[in-house]
This record gives sequence, C-alpha cells and structure tokens, in this order.
Amino acid sequence: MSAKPVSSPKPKVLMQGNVAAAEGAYRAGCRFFAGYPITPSSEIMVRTGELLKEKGGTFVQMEDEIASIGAVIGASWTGVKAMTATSGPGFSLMQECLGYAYFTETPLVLIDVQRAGPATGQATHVGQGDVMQVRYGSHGDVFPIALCPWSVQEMYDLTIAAFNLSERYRVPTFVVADEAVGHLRENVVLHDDFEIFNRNRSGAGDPFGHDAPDGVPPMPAYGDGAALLVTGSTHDSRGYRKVDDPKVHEALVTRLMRKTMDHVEEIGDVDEYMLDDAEVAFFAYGISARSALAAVNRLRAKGVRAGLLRPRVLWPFPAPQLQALGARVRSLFVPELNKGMIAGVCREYVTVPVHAINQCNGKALSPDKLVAFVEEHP
Amino acid sequence: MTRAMEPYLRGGLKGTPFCPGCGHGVLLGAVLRAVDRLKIKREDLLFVSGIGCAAWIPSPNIAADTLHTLHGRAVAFATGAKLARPELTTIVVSGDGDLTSIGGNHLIHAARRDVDLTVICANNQIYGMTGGQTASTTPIGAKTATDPTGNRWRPFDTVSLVLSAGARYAARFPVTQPGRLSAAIETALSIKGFTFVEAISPCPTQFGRRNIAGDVSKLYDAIAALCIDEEQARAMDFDTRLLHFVTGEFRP
Amino acid sequence: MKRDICRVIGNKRPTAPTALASGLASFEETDATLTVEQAMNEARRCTAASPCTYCEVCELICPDLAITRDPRSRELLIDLDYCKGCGLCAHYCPHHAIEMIVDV
Amino acid sequence: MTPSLEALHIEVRIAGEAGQGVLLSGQMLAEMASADGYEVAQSARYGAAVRGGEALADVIVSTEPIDFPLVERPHYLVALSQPTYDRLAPAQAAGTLVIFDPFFVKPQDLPSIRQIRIPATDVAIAELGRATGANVVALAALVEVSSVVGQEAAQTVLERAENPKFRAANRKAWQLGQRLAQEA
Repeated sequence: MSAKPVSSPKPKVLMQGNVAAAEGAYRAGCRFFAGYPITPSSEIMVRTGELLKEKGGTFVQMEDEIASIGAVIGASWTGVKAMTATSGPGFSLMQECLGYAYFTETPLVLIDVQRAGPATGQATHVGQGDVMQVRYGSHGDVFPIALCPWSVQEMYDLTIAAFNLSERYRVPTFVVADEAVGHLRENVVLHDDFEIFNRNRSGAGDPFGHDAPDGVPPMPAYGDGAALLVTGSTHDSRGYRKVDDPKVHEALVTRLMRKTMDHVEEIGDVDEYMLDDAEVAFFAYGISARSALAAVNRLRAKGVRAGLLRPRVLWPFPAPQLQALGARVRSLFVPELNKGMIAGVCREYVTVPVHAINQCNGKALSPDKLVAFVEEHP
Repeated sequence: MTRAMEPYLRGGLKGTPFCPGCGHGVLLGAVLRAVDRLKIKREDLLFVSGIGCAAWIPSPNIAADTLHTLHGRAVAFATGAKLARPELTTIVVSGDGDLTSIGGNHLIHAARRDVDLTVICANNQIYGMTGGQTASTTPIGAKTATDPTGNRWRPFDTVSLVLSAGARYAARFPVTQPGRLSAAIETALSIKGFTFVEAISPCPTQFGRRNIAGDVSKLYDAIAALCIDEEQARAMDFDTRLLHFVTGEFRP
Repeated sequence: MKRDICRVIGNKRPTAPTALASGLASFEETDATLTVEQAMNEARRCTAASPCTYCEVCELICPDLAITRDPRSRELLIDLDYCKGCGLCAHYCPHHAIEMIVDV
Repeated sequence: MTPSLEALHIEVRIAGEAGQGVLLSGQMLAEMASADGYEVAQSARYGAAVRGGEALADVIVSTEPIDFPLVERPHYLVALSQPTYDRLAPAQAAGTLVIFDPFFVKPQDLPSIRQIRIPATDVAIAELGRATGANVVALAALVEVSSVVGQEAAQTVLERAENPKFRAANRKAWQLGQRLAQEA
C-alpha cells in the first residue's frame, strides 16, 4: 500500500533541473541557443535543442564557448531572445564576450551549472565556486544580475525570470545553478501564466542614449532599418566610437552601473524562512540553501531558533535584507561549497559574527554538519 | 562635392580613419561597389568586424547595420546573427590577425558549417593598430616590431585554409587590382553558402616603413610584383611560392 | 605645415577639352571621319590640355573614396576635403594626368 | 517499513558500476513514486567516465515537501557491485535493508543490518537471455520488499517505454523480480 498526498491543483511532472531550465527558457520566449557541451550543464543544451527544433527556433552547437556566447550576442541583436549554458571552465572562456555584452547592453541569458573547480576539477560533482566569477569574472566595471535556483521548480521559474530581467534592463543575466540542483529530479509545475517581458525595440531615443529615466534605452534590431552601430569600444548614444573622450566613457559606465544598482529593489528577490523569531540565521543559496533549510528544521526540532535568508537573486547583492537581518540575529552562518566567497561579502554588511561553513569535496553539505556547527558556535 | 559610393557611407564623418595610402580604404570602395552592383538594399545588409584597422572598414563608415565585435570573434558573432536572421546579407570584414590567428577556429568552423556568410579578409600581413607586430600572415623575412631581423615563420595560405574547411568559393586579389577584387567580392556575395575573399592590402605605416624604402607607391608596386597567378605558382617550388601571393578565384 | 596633395596638371580637378569629352561620350563629331578606335586613340594621344581619358583607375584606387565622376560631364572630381595625399591616384593614372604638388 | 497515510520519508540508494543501469533504475523508481503522487527527489553520483567507476542512484520518496533533496541515510540499499557493497553496507545504520546481487557481491556478516539476497543477474541471464535486464529485476524486488511505491504506479511507468519490445521485457523482468523477492 502506498500513501498519496493531496493532489496538487496543477499537474506535476518529474523533471531534471537542467531540463526544467530548458523548458523555462522556451516558455520565456528563447528562440536561439548556441552552446558547447560541458558537464554538468549539457542537458540544458540537449533539451533546448530539441524544443527549438520541434517548435521553431535556432539551435547551433558551436566550436567552443567563446563562439557560443559570441553567436548569442549576434543573434540577440537581430531581436531574438537568446541564451547559452555552460559550467566553470566554459564560463571563464565566455567572460571576454560577456564584457562586450555588458558594454553593448545586449540582453542574453547564461545558465552556469557550477561544478567543483578550479580547472577541470570534478566535472560531475557539485561546487559553488563561480559565484564571484559571475560577479567579477569579466574585465572592467560590470554589474550583472545573477539568480540562484535551489530546486528544479526554480530552475524553471528563475530561468523565465532571468529572461524577463535581461530584456527589461538590457543586462546579461545569469542563472547560477549547481550540479546538485541541475541534475536533481523533482516534481515541478510548468506554470504557463507567467508575465513575459519583451525588450523595448521601437521606443524613441538612441540605442545607447542616456535620456530614458530608468537608464534603459530602446534597442532596435538588425534589419529594422536603423543602420545600427554596435561596438564594444566606448561609444556615444548613437554608437559612434568615442575612444578618447573621458566624459563619454564615464557617463556610459555610470549609466550601466545604475541600470542594475538603481533597480535593486525591483530586481532583488529573497526568500525568508523562520526568520521572525530567529536568533541565529543561515544565509545560503543554491543546494547549500537546501542543506540550510533542513538544518533549520532540525535545529527548530531541538528548540534552537534558527532561520534562513535565501537570495534568489545573489547579484545585485541583497544588502538591505542582510543588514536588517544582521541587526536582529545573534550570529550568521554562511554554508557554501567554496572557501567562503559569499561569507566574505556578508561580513561587509553585518557586525554580528559571520561563520563560514565551507566544503570543497564535490559533495553538498549535510544538514547534520550544519546543525552540529551551529551547536558548536552558539 | 561628394565621395564615391556616397549613398552607402555614413554621413557626418570626416573620412576614413586610415593612414594615407592604406589599402583598407581601397577595399572599402571595392566592397561597396560590389554591393552597389548587386543592388543590395542598405537595410538588408549587416557588416560584422572584429578588432584592428580592418575592423574599422565597415564601422562606422558604412551606413548599414554594423557589429564591431571583439578581437577574433567577428565570425562567431556573425554566425549567430545570420542564423537568427537569415534574410540579412551578412558580410564579415576583418583583418588577417583577427580572422586567421585569434579567430582562426571560428573561421574554419564557419566554413565547415557552410554558414551563408561572405568573409572578407583585409590582409596587410602585420598587426597594424597595435604597432606592427608579426602576424600569422607575415611573409618570411619581413621585418616587424617583434621580428626586427625578419620573420622566420611561414604565413598562412588563407585561401587553401578555408577551401579545405569547406568554403564554396575563395578568391585572392591585391587592392592594386581594385576592379578584379570588387568583382570577386560580387561573385562571393552572389553565392549561397560560405565564401571568402582575401584582399592583399598594403600597410604603409607599419609594414611599408619597415620593409620597403620610399613612398606609398613603392610599397604598392612591391606588393603587386609579388602577385602571381596559379600558372606561375605551379612553375615555382614550394618555398619560392611561399614568398608570393597566388591570386585568382578558387573553388573546391 | 606642408602637406602633399594630389592635383591635376593645370587645374584643381581633372578636366578635358570639351571636344574630346563629347567625342568620348557620343562620338557624334568624329563618326564622319574617324572610327571609334581611331577617335579613342586620338583622344589619348592628345596631351595638350589634359590627358585624362576618364578611365576611372584613380577612382577605384583612391583609398579615401575622394574621387568621383560627374554623372553628366563625366569629369573626374577630387574632393580635397577627404584626400590624405597618398598619391596613389597619380601613381596609377595610366596617362599621367594627375600630379602631386605640395600644398603650403 | 510499510508506508502509512501518515508522514512518510523513505531514502533509497542503488549502488553499482556505471553501465549497469543503476542510474536508469533510480530514474524509474523516481518516476514511479511521482506517478504515485509522492514528492520525489532523485539524484545521482557518478564519475566523469561514461562506463566504469562507481555509480550511485539516490531516490527520496516522501509525503511531505523534501527539504534536503540528497540521500543521507538510506533505508534501502541495493548493492550491485562488490566495491560499493564493501564501502556502503557496513556503514549503514541499524535497520537499513540491504539488497545485494550475489552475481557481483559476496556479502559480509553484518549483524546490525538486514540483508536480502536477490540473484537478479543470474535470473536475468537465465530467463531473459541477457544480463542487462538485471537492474529492472532488482528494482522490482526492491519495490516488492519495500512497497516504497505502489504496483499500479510501477506498472504505469513500465508501460511508458516507447518500444513495445522493451515494454514486454520490462514486464517479464518485473515479474521475475517480484518472484525473487517473495522467495527471499
């Protein structure tokens, strides 16, 4: 005999995280994918390829990750929603072109399924070592938007959100997943009632202009007759190179920063669990947040008032929420599958002790390890 | 007064950014004349370039959609744009260093995939913009900033390279033959699939000063004298042939 | 500051005697006495005022697209605003119709 | 360990070598649990090589939302290779049920855990004519012993195979596994 839970109002399907991301991308309107195989992200490429071939769209497997992101940028300027998926080493190869994408304000989505690095590291095992690469990996001043799913459901939901944010702000947007979530299979509801945002293609103003109050200029597409000038060199509002003009460069970099940083409230998204009366709190993302969630449940069962603050959007960093939390808990615990990358950032915003719980063995943190750590650091 | 090919040139520019006598300007004219003869509308054109002097041939000079990309990446960006919007006539114009060195892998794979692009390589045999360093196309013995006593490495034969990778058409002409060069570009543009034209484009500033005494015309004459046709090439041994430019139109 | 510029002998722009120009355009006046070929040779041979035959080599070789042809008169015009003085037009002109002079 | 209508949380680990169909078994079990209306979390652990090396397929079946989705303490361990058996079986908590295939595994004397011998590979070779069906035989035995998912849901998933040849083979393998479990 088997027990059955109350059935969900919407049909649930068992699906792998990477596949759910592909489904989300298609639902968001992605019609172009260029990629190069790399474990543990390859299922995204395979499934997106199937979807685009079945339902219409363009799929191309390129010669390497540099070409993949280059093709995505080229495609995006023709007006299509475009994306790629990769993992750590491939992500590094893409950083040059990502700098170009920031500077030319090209909407695109990149899903990075993190594995244990550096280098080839442990290709099939989980790590969270790219959370700084996504923030600072490219050259120059860049202000990315990065979302961190912790479940198969969020692989779907946040991929759609990533497309919306990218189209809205003309900023390359990242889904920073990890091997554990990417390869996980869970029940997922493929909601189809999401609001989908499409870029402003025909609005008034220059394609790189500074007039729009929100700093996001309209973006015509190739073939629209706009005789677009797109360049990765410093450019004025119409796209003319101004490589020696200090004012133009300053104004452009400042506006690109403000597009992301002036909209932190609109972009930001955190999940709070058991924080109302929490005395200690975890700050965690991705699979480590699942470890923390279980740890909170187990600590609560033992009478410890623990809670979890989980950034769905890791970059821009949820500083206000973290500061507010820091003002009311005794200490903060930051479990990560790296040597303390985000714990270091947390220390910039709170004065209470920040305990980094780090593990780099290719495995997710066990909730019991977190429970024991919290008990040892009351 | 007006300039030649005025309708295809972006207004409000003070002329090209090239050095006096730069072959890239001649190539710009050859490209535009080919486009003009084919009556391709400006709004149906997309020019993609990489980084370097040659990348400035289309951007910002040509009054059509342009994509001025990163060093070496022009063909990759163009592949994405062309696949996403096949109705655009997509032309890559970039330099020898850009296309065959840092971007060599993208070039051969675009040829292999038979992406419907026309890639025009402005081969000035040197890295011009960065100060005259040796390129993968620098002739043996030529002096550069990084090989002041003469380059010892062989140059790429870009035409053979792309043909073996699957190009449907490849041509090589010096800008000293602007009519034939432009005709080859016209032919390339009218063939569906991956096509390639190499323009031997003298660089008076970085290559000429180091290698050919005298003014621009001496450099042009020297380059023209090295251009041979296939028949002449067949009569040469391999090492001698390497010192020349085998011009003509080539098909697989 | 001195700058090399290109310029046609005797003129700032290439001009040819009217008779020759119209002769090249239509050959109306010469048809009666000369064949087309003879007329062309005659035009090329005559260097009295301007040896330009409107062959357009200069237009094709100019790296700055500074040489255009007047669609009506067929005259070749050099826009000195765009000329950088490289001298390729003069070098390649088969009839030595362009001379480089120093512009002070 | 019969599931009840109250909260249920069962963790299963199928362990063997890559190429044995371990990962596929895990996916099938997860599909069955999902078809049965449970919350499911299925994960895998394997090396970079497509063939050879340790492969673990983990499944959590629960009536509640699953907080931590990776298996920590399996209630059931299916061991299909000696190295995984030797590494994992002795480390199991008391009460864990270990199902091993004697074709690959020579069991140890482990008094604190329960062990069941399921000769899935031998039976697959004898009755199906090939060893590759052994993973389904073992999975059927696990389901029969544990009732972690209902037979109806299991059949639904088995019948999803597109190729009718596979459907027939699966059906037969499943019956063999059930019989082995009942005999064990």
